[in-house]
This record gives sequence, structure tokens and C-alpha cells, in this order.
Amino acid sequence: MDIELLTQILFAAIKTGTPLLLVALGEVICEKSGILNLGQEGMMLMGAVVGFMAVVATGSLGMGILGAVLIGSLMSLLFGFLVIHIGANQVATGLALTIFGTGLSAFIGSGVVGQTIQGFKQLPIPYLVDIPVIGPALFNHDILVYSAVLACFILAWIVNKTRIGLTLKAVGENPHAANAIGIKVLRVRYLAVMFGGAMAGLGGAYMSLVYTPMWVENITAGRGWIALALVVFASWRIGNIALGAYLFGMASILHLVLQGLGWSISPNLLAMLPYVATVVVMVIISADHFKEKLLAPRSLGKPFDPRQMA
Amino acid sequence: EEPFKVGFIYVGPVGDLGWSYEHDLGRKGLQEHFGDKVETTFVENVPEGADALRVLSQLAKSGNDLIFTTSFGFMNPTVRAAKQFPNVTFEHATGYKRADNLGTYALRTYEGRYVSGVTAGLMTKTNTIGYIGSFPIPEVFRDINAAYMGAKSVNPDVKMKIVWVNSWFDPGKETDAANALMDQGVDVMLQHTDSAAPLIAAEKRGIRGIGQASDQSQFAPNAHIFSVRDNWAPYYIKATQAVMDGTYKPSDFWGGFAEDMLVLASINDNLPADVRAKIDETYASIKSGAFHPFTGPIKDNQGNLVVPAGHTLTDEELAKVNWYVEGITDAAPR
Amino acid sequence: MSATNTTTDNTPRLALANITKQYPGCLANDHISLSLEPGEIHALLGENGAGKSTLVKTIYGIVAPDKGTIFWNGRPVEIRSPAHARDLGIGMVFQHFSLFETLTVKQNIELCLTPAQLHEIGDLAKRIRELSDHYQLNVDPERYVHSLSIGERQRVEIMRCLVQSVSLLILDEPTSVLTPQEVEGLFRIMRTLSAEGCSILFISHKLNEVTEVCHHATILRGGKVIDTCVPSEETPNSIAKMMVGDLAEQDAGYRKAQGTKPVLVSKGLSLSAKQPFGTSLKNINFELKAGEILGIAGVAGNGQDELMAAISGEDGRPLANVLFLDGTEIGRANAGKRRRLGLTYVPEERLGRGAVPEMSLTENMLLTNHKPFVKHGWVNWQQAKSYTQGLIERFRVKCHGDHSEARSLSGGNLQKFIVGREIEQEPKVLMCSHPTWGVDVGAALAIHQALLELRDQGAAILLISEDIDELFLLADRMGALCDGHLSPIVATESTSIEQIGEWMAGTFIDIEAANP
Amino acid sequence: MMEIQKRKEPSTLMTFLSPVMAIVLTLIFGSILFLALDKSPLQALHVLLIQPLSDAYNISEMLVKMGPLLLCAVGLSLCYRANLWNIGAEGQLLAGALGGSAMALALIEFDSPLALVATLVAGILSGMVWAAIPTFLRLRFNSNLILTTIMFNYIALYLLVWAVHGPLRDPDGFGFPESALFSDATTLPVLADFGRVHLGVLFAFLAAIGAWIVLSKTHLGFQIRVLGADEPAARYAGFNSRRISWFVMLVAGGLAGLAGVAEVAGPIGQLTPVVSPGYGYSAIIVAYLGRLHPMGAIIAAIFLAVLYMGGDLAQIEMGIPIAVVGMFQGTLLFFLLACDFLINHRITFTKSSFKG
Ligand SMILES: Nc1ncnc2c1ncn2[C@@H]1O[C@H](COP(=O)(O)OP(=O)(O)OP(=O)(O)O)[C@@H](O)[C@H]1O
Ligand SMILES: Nc1ncnc2c1ncn2[C@@H]1O[C@H](COP(=O)(O)OP(=O)(O)OP(=O)(O)O)[C@@H](O)[C@H]1O
Ligand SMILES: [Mg+2]
Ligand SMILES: [Mg+2]
Repeated sequence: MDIELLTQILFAAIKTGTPLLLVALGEVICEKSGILNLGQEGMMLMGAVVGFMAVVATGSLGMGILGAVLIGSLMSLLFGFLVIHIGANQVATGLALTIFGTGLSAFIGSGVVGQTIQGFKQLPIPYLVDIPVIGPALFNHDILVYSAVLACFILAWIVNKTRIGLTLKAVGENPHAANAIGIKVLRVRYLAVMFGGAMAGLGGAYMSLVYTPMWVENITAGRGWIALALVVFASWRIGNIALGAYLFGMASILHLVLQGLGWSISPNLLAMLPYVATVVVMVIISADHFKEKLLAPRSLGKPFDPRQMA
Repeated sequence: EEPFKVGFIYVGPVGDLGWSYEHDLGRKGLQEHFGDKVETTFVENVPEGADALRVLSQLAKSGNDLIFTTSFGFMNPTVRAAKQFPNVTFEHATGYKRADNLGTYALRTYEGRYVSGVTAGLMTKTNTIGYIGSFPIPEVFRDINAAYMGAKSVNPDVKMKIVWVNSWFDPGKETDAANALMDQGVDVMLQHTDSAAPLIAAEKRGIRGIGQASDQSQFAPNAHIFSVRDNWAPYYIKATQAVMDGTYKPSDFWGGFAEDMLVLASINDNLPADVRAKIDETYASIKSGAFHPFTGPIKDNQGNLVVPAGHTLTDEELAKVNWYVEGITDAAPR
Repeated sequence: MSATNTTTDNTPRLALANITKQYPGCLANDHISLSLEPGEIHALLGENGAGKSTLVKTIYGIVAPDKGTIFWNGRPVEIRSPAHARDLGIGMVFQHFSLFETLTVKQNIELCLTPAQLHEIGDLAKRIRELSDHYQLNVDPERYVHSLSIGERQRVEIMRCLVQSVSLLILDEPTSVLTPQEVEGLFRIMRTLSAEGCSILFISHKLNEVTEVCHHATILRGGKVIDTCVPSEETPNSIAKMMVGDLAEQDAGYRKAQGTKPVLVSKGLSLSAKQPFGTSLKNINFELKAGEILGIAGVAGNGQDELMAAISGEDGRPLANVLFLDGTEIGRANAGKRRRLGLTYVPEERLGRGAVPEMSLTENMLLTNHKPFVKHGWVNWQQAKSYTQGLIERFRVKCHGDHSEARSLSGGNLQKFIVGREIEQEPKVLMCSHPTWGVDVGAALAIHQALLELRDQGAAILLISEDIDELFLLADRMGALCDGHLSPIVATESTSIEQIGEWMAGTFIDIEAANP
Repeated sequence: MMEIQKRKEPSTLMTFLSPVMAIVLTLIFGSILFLALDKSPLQALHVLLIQPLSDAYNISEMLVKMGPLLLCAVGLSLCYRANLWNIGAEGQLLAGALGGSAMALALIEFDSPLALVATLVAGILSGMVWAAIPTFLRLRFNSNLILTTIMFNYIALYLLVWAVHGPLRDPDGFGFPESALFSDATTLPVLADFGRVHLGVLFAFLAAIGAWIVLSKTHLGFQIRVLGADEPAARYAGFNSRRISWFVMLVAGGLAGLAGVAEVAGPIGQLTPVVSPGYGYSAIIVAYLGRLHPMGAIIAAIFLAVLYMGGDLAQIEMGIPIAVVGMFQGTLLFFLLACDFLINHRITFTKSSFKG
């Protein structure tokens, strides 16, 4: 394998990992507030289709991004209303969101299947891009790739260093106590859920506006689920999420690269790779029960009703 | 007077700008040809499982006289429906099972693929062309071989890299595959999948590609060399006419350049003149029947003589190709 | 002690007028009025469910009253939120702690402050250390809360109120989880604060504490103020009478019994913590004899739950050669097997563990007592129903019937049901956690009697409680748990509250280490 | 003004009324949608809901569709009752189809009723294996069941596609990705001469009844319910939660596997790359709509089967896009979750205005 190929693989891994990263970043914030949203796949699909349709209609990529972010937050608002306000089961509601999003996106998107748009341009970062090997792999991407990396740093700073982060962690650990000291638990949770939705929409838009750029039914092909697994994989740490996303990005293109190099393992078996890898990694991570309990937001998945205080 | 009713079932959405889209264009061509003498109905997104038979029955029961089933996976449901509704005529695309009221039809896509191979062989600077495969089935093996033989006929040093994506239509994966190929030095790309994603990827990186199934020039104005377009209307008109006239006989119909069922669409103006000339020449010789790509001697890449000298593969033999031609270094996947 | 009011003018710091709060199905506060002078320590007394917590939550802005007015320094205010309350200078320490274990002390305190207050304080850590020295709180700002003991956590809660200048501090049952020594420390802090002019509203069920430290007391029953008094002029008994009305017999003390042969033996039981913030058990030795009640004192979180789980088998990890039930080694038997061998158990949490909230009483009966009603895997529901009806009658459980859901019962009634269910299985060993926690006097009496009766029938009872008085009342022998260590076991008659209190604080651990 | 109160006890009436309300709301939502699409809502609802039940053939087709939905949903109801979030019915169904097909193809020359039994057993066992792996990972390594079962859905799909392209491909099938047609001996007998209703549908009903008896009459069923409602209570009572988990997961896997093998050995008659149009996922909705009660699942499965068929009919007759069905399913689940709020809460409207 020559060095240039390595560069290209790295480049592709980052690109493939970016939608996962965007979605997982949203989900981790949502989970830190104690809400488990399994609707990522549905929100991604809606983000993808709405973003795409917005670009087709207006010709502006900015509008596409805006549309995706808006629809993502809107859908998560629906989810939020059911789980935060009505206290519906988070798992079931998340699944409903995915089923709904899958159906709705197919429905509204049938008109634009196969159309194409001008996607985001690559923006090489001057000087850095000239570094051999890693330059072209890391510094020759589109704006969303850079934004995702930037988002990692900003979110890590917010979560670990600011009062917003403290509040978020407090709500996720013990909403009753947070409520008692006057934190607006519901508001924090709504915001976190909506942030998760916005990021899922953005991740979906990455698929339809940058990655292909096209819309087709089920374009996300299970990436929403992998993003959810990533959060567990990363033990709810932002830095680990980035690492995990790019690793999974690598796993999901590796089989294509290997085929091109003449490996003749059945492509169907190779296509299982990312899913098998997800399971294996998850098993390794969560085998340490003790550690997972320590790291997972304590109230994750449990409903909180402020009307019923301890 | 009651119009003659023709039904279609598609495996994908009519908007896929690929396989189902072209069948639907064929349906529209049929409609246009006959005007109000014919009434057409279609059902899209029909899964190839247990549901196909029900949809077929529903179409038959709602009075369709002729039903086209446009995907290989509909074969056995079509066979059953044909048995269940002897008064309805069925036509199944790409299959091999026939009955008194069931015929089959297919495209000689290898003809287009041979021209594509010749063009790619001339255009490549790295001597490496890429092929995005869908599923390892005879049609795809056949076309890979045709493409490679075409390329080799004009460029003895040419190599071909093949990546399978296991899907007819998955823009995400097709993009990944295209990028993986380009990363490995491919500078002309052929695809046996229906989305425009590989062409878009090619356009981005400034290399060339050839469209499949429908005219995909709009997606990649610079990269696009030409598209090998499926054109089903001639056959749909012919078959419908036959059933209306009562002259229908089930058969296995293969259409290609000669029947205008394969069309080289939107040949790019930016091609060098000699390449353009070679394209036209190859096209013409295949169309006239003067040349057939699968004329022996042909060896497979294990060294076996699969087509003896002087022999041209019959349609029946073509339907069973499962080997790679000599010069392709990969092992044929299973 | 003398109860001096250090008021100079007549405006009370806090005055409540006709505070009323209606919850679905119960009037929690019914036209409550009271007033509090600066520097006054005021006790709020009453049975469980009398409405004490509801009232203080109203003052702290968590609960909005339906009617009534709050006067703060003479002016009527509407306290909208805890943040607003803190702005006014009201601080509160909750009955159930509201600290975040995954955060540090400093972060916990920071969360309660507005940005403006934070700015004013400047270096928060420094401020915490200063206050800690001043009030002898011993709070380290950088420690993670999960590494703190219960007493330390409470001091963090108090610190959380003190970083802003508070002029009213509300303490809701602060002493129920403290060792006697820690209680003394708390009282010292309270007196210092009082001397500095801070008013304190103090809720407690321990009447001797009230007589010791409070200047005034208001007694609630059924959401109404039924009496007020000056505690220093009363005795715990006289206050108790005011609280519950004329109660014919107070628990006067029961006959102590001598056990016969050992039925439950623990020989050097050690077990690492299973939960991140749990306690490891360290070399626990005891012999529980038939016909005795063995009481184990200790502040919550010192290994009680872990000990119970290890003995009952809920813990799930196999133990080699340390636990014996009636001579049988049970370390590897699962919880079901141990039950079948005659070990039953009344857990601390009744709803959610001792009983399934959404299931009927019949189903909840079947939860642990299935043997008579299950043949070859099939449940005889008819039989189970009629048995449950009998159980409800025998233990005077107030409910609509055997079909009532467990969660619709009041705490005390559910506890009677659970205790009855476990006792009627005629166990060899009954383990009992906090059997009368949050249960009113009448129900507590019934439960005590049922336990004693079981003991006298020859069963062995392991009683774990935070309530020392209850242990002294019931236990024949007792010991204490501290940080997963079990103290020596002594006969109740030959020990004192002071000694057990010291053991609860862990004084025995060094001695034990010295002579293993 | 409106006031929300928590009920002291959940309302039994609402438990049954909530799905009905959800269906009605979904239909209202649908009507608005059809109006927006410029289609007559009345006609659309007629095609969508009534026509699938209009004649014997359609009813038999509806039952064929209902079979796999019900089989999967019964298993899922058991799992969800035990609070085990098995989202893997789809993969277990595919595994059943794959395993059953392998057996049917191995026995293609074997003309005996035993061949069918062996095929069904192979399918059931394959489904069980596919459920067993995530269960094992969950119990041994504490991995997240939701995520592993979802991953196993994808893995099963690729495995099946690999098998039809590879070892199970019809050697005389011109290399196309399909297995040979199963022999008559390994094909499920059809129950009526007017349609495709097969033995698998009967199995589905039997499974529902069996699960109902287990849940309501046996101690095991009681333990399942306790484990799901309140895990600490189950642990306290000394129930063996591992055994219960294994039981429900294996039953669910076996039933989904049966659904899969019944599809390939029934209406499809061979192994094809597309076995299920997402039955395993729709079954989640069926389970919920049926209140996690096996008898409720029967009604819910019929409703969803009607909706599926109606979707095809609506496309043929009115040109309504098929994606509407997927959307209906999601909407239905949403309304259901929202209506369930009323089981534990009461909304009262009072005339009293705000004070002051
Ligand atoms: N959120 C609520 N909804 C309905 N009823 C409630 C709520 N909170 C408290 N109650 C009821 O109000 C009454 C008073 O409760 P409160 O917590 O004030 O009692 P308390 O005096 O603090 O009791 P304890 O000594 O047990 O702490 C009880 O009957 C309780 O059940
Ligand atoms: N949070 C709550 N929400 C709704 N109802 C409640 C709540 N807490 C208690 N109740 C109801 O209020 C009633 C009184 O409950 P509570 O537990 O306070 O009784 P109690 O007076 O303490 O009696 P006991 O001494 O038997 O425990 C019960 O019927 C209970 O169902
Ligand atoms: Mg209280
Ligand atoms: Mg109570």
C-alpha cells in the first residue's frame, strides 16, 4: 500500500465519519441531560430530505442546512413533548420517531429522487494542506467537516468548563435535585433534545448535500443507529466520539478499498464489517459494567415529572 | 370501446432516474404511441418478496390485459400469476422462465458496455479503468468482460479494478466505491449501478465516467463521456401491438443497438476527434451485426478456453456467463 | 437551655398567613400561619404526611400555595422559584439530599449561585475554605461528592446555603441520617448561626433534639396547626402527646429474649462494592440465633444495603464458605433458593422493591409467597385472591381490596402488607430494613408487635435501622455498621446509645485492626 | 381552563380506548393528508381500510400479511413485558428464512412430511440463535440490547444476501440471486383454495393464544411481568432474571424465525434477497398497539396488515404513493404514545378563571 493511498483512505475515513460525528455529538448532549433519543435515524433522514429539497427549491446550500437543522429540531421537539411533557416511554417514542421519519422522508422526497445539486466545495486550508501525507487527508475538506471538528472542541469546552455544562450534567444525574435548586429541568432537557435534533438534521444533510450529493430513500442506511452506538462507545466523552466516528468511517469504506486492491472476499460479507465492528466494540466497552455505570448519565431514560417531587 | 389495459410493476421509485425511471419512460412512450386506445397503470416500489404476487393479482383483477414485470426478482411471482390468470399476458424483464402467456425480454447491455470499454481504453492515461459492480450475476459478469475486452482491443496495457457495492441503487455506497477506485489510480469509471453518484464523484475529481441506464449528462457536464441509455418503448409498443392483434407468442426477446433499445445518449463534445470516431465506428459495427463482442477465441482468467475460436456465444450461453475474461486479475466473487 | 430572642424591633423575619395547599386527594396545608424572629430556631413538628415538607417547599419557592401570603421582613412576597428564594436570603437543606455526586463540592455550590453572585464572591474555593474554617464544617471544595460520607454531604448542603448570606435556613429532617456525634456538630453550627442572627426552620421527628436546640415549635397535624409551644418548657413525651393526640400506650419497652441455636452465620464476609458509589463489605462476622432480634445500627450508606443484598442473594455474586443458613452453606444459592430455605426479607424501599407499584395486592402477595399457589407452574389465582383478602384483614391494611394497586396504598399500610406477607411465610430468618421508616405511630406499633411475636415463635430476626431508639426498643443484641465494617455484637442491656453512636462513627475499626 | 391531574389508579377504560383514539386520530390526520394531495379522503380511506377486507381472496391475502407480523409481535410483546428492548425481530426473521431455506434446499429430494418439519425447526432454531447472541452479549457483557439487536438486523440481511448469491443460489438459475424453488414436501400447505393462507397463519394465532396463557396463567408469565414492571422487585423476590430473559428472547427469536421460514416456505416458495418488507420493525408497532398483550396483538396485526394491503391498493387505484403507509405507521405510534398519557392522567376542563 503506498503512502498516497493511505492519505486517500484517511481522507475518506474523515469524510465518512463526519455525519456520524455530527449526529453523535447531538445525541451525547441529549443523553447528558438524561434523555435517550432513539429517533436519530428518522431525524437524519428528514434532515437529509428537507435539506435537499430546500437546495433544489432555492439553489442555496445555506438554505439547505437551515432547513435540515430546523426540521431536525422540529422533530425532536415532537419527541421532546412526548417524553418530557407527557412522560411517554423514551425507547418507544424514539422508535416511533425513526419509523415516522423514515416514512415521511420517503413520502415527501419521492419528487426529488435522483435529482442532483451542486454540493459543498472543498476548502483547502492554505499551508496546512501542503504538509505531506496528512495535509491532503486532513486539511482539504468541505466546511461541514471543519465545522464538525470545531463543534467537538466547542462542545468539549462547554461541557467541561462552563456553567452550562455543569447544569447539563446536574440535570442528567439527578433531575429532582436539579429542580429543587431551581434549575429549569424541563427547559434544559428541551434544549438538549432540540440540539440533538438539529445535529441529527445536519448529519442527514451532510449525506444528501455533501456526501453524494443526492436524495434517495433511506440514504442514511443505519448511520443513525451507529451514531447511537458511538455514544456508548465513547463513554459519553466528546473526544472519544470524534475518534470513534473516524474509526467507524474507516471501517465502512475499508471493504471497498480492499476490493479495489483485489481482495476477493465476498462483498456481502465485507459489507457487514461496520456493523460487526460496532457490536464488538460495544461489547468491549460495556463489559466493564462498573465503569459504564459511572460514566452514563444517571437518569438516562428515566422520566421526570416535576409535578411529583421527592 | 374499452381501452386495452396494460399494467407495469417497478421495483424502485419511478423517480430513480435509472432503471425504473426508464421503464416508466417506456410506459409513457407506449401510452403516447397508442393514445386512448391503451390505458396504462403502474405500481412502483414493489418489494420482490411475497407481496409481488398480490400486486400482480390486483393488477390482473382490475382488468389489465397485459402486465410487464420489470425486475428479475418478480420472476416466480410472475410465473404463478401467469398460471392463476391464463387470460392475461405477462412479460417479465431479464428472466428466463416462460409459459403460454408469459414471455421474457432483456437488453444486450454488453453491446453498450463494449463501446464503453473501447472508449475508456482510449481515454485512460493511467491505464487503469474502474468498474462499479452491483451484484455478481451473469449480466454483470458479461458486461465486465465486454468492457474489458473493448478496452484491451485499443489499449493492451489496460488494467481494470472492480468494486462491488451489492446494490442497484445506493448513492452513498456508490460514492464510496467511486472514491475508493479513484484513490487507486482509476481515471475512467464505468458503473453497473443506477445512480449518478459515481459520475458526480468523478466530476469533482476531474476524471471521466460513463452513464448507465438513463441519460446522466446533466450531473457531470465535464466528466460525462456518454450514457448507455435503456430504451424500452420500442419493445413495449411491439409487445402490446402483438397482444392486441392476437399474434402474441411468448419468446425471449433481447434488444440492443439494432432495435434502438440501447442508445448512446449525449456523447460529450469535449472528446478528442479520434476517440469520437472510434466510438461511432464500434457502435456501427455492433449495430449492423458485423461484430459481436463474444466471438472466440476467449479465455477466462483461469486460462480455460471458454469460447472456442470461430464460435459466437448464443443468447442462452450469454445468460450463463460467470467467469472473468483473461487479463482481469481478481477472482470472480461468489 | 435558655431560649433567648435577640430581636430588637418587632418585624418578624418570616411570617406566614393562611398558607393553603391542596393536592389531589389531600389537603397538605390548611390555613397555616406562623412567624419567625431573626435568630430564632423554630421547630416544625408533626406526623408523617402532616404537611411539614410541603410548607417549607412553599417558603423555598418550589411549591406554589393555593392561598395565603408570605411576609418577608414584613413585606408580602410571592416566592416564584428557589433562585428567587435564595436571592431573598433563604437557604434550604432538603430531606432527600439534592447534591450531584458526579460533581465536586465547588461545582455543586456554584450551581446554586447566579453569575452575579459568583462574580461578587470572586474565588469560590477560597470562600468555601473560609466558611469551612469559621463554622468548622471541614469541607474541601475540590472533593467529588460521591467520595463524601453522609455527614459531610450534609455539611456541603449547609455550606451551599451559607456561601450567600442567608437570613433564613430551612433544615428538613437533617438529623435522621447522622450519627449522634454528627448531630452534636450540627447543633453547634445551628447555634452559631442563630447567634449571628440567622433564623432557622428545623424539621425533625426526634423530639429530644427539638427540646435541646429550638426556641419555638409549631405542631402540624393533617395540614393544620394544632398547637405551638416553647420546647425548652416541655418534655419529648409531652410534645409527642400534642403531636399524635392521646396515645394510650407509648412503646414502653419490651421483654428482651435470649436466642437459642445460631441459624444465620456469617464468617468473614467480604465483598467489593458492585455499584460505583457503593460500600465494600469488610470481614463481617456475626451469628444470628433463633428466637432473637439482632439489631444493626448505622448511618445510611455504610454498607447496610450491600449486607442485605449479600445475605438475601440479590447481589448475585457467589460467595465461598462464608454464609450459613441453619447449617447449610448458602453462599452460592441464588435469592430464590435462599427464600426456599426459609429466609425472608422486608426491604427498605417498599414501593418498587418490596412491592410492584402497578400490580394488585394479590399479585404482590404472590411476588414472594408463591409456593402454596403454584402447581406445576400454573398459578391458582382464585386461591391466591382469597388468601390475600385474609392477609389484608389480619394485618388491618387499609385499601379497597385485594385488587388495589400497591401504589394506591399509603406508605404505612403498604408496609403492614409487606411485613405481613413475609411473616406469614413462617420464615426461619426474617431480615428487616427500617421497618417503621415513615410509618405513623399506630402502624409502627402493629409492626413492632408482629415482629416480636415472630421472634417469640422462634424465628431469627435481623433488624437494620437508622433509628437508634427503635433498635434499643426491639433488639435483643446489637452492633453497628460503619464503612462496611461490623462492630462487635453486644447485648442491648449492656450497651448505651453513646457507645453505639461511637461505633456508628467507626471507633471500633482501629480496635478491631489491633486485635484481629 | 384545562387542568391535568394524575389518576390515583390507571384507568382500565383508557387502556383499551387509547389505541382506538390513536387510530381515529391517525385517520383524521390521514384524511387531511389526502385532502392536501387532492384525493378524496373518503375514497382513500375506503380503499385503504375496507377494500382489503372486501372479498375472500383479499381477506386471505390480508391473513398472509398478518401472519409474520403477528408472530413477530407476540414475541416482542413478551420481551417488552420483561423490559427487554429487542428490536431484532427483523434480523431474527431473516435468520429464520435463511436457516429454513438451507434445510429446505438440503432436503429438496426428500419427499416426506418430515422434510417440512425439519425445515420449520431449522427456521425456528436459526431465529433463536440470532436472538441468543445479543442476549448472551447482554447478560454476559452488559452490552446494549437495543443497539446489538439492530446491528444484528443488518448482519442478518447481509448474510442472507451473501447466501442467495453464494451457497444457496439455484445452480440452474443462470447465476441469478435466488435459490431453487422448494419442493412440495417442504412447502407449507395452503389452508383454503381461494388464496394463499397457509399453515404459518395458523401458527401465528396459536402463538398468540399460547403467549396469552403463559402470561396470564403461569408463574413464569407472572415472573416475566414482574421483571418488566419492576426489576428490583423481581430481584428481591428471587426470580432468576437471566432465565426469564433467555426464555423471552428465545421465544421471540423462535417465533420471528418461524415467521421467516413460513414466508420462504409459504407465499414465496424459495429464498430470495428480499424476504421481508420490514415486518420485524412493523411488529414493534403491532406489539404496542396491541398493548403488549398477545390477544391485542391479533387485532393490531390485522389492522396493520390491512393498512399494508390498502397501501398497495391505494397506489394502484388512486396513485397514492406507497410511502404513505410508513408514515401512517409512525403517526399511529405517536398518537398511541400520546393517548397513553390519559391512562394515568385525567384532563378536566373547569370554567373557573384565574384568580386576581
Ligand atoms: N406532589 C404531591 N402530590 C400529591 N400529594 C402530595 C404531594 N406531595 C405531598 N403530598 C401529600 O401531602 C401530604 C403532606 O406531605 P409532606 O411531604 O408535606 O409531609 P411531611 O409532613 O413532610 O411528612 P414526612 O414527615 O413524612 O416528611 C402527604 O399526605 C403527601 O402524601
Ligand atoms: N405524590 C403523590 N401523588 C399522589 N398521591 C399521593 C402522593 N403521595 C401520597 N399520595 C396519596 O396520599 C395518601 C396519603 O399518603 P401518605 O403516604 O402521605 O400517607 P400517610 O399519611 O403518611 O400514611 P401512612 O402513615 O400509612 O404512611 C395516599 O392515599 C397516597 O396514595
Ligand atoms: Mg417531609
Ligand atoms: Mg407516609
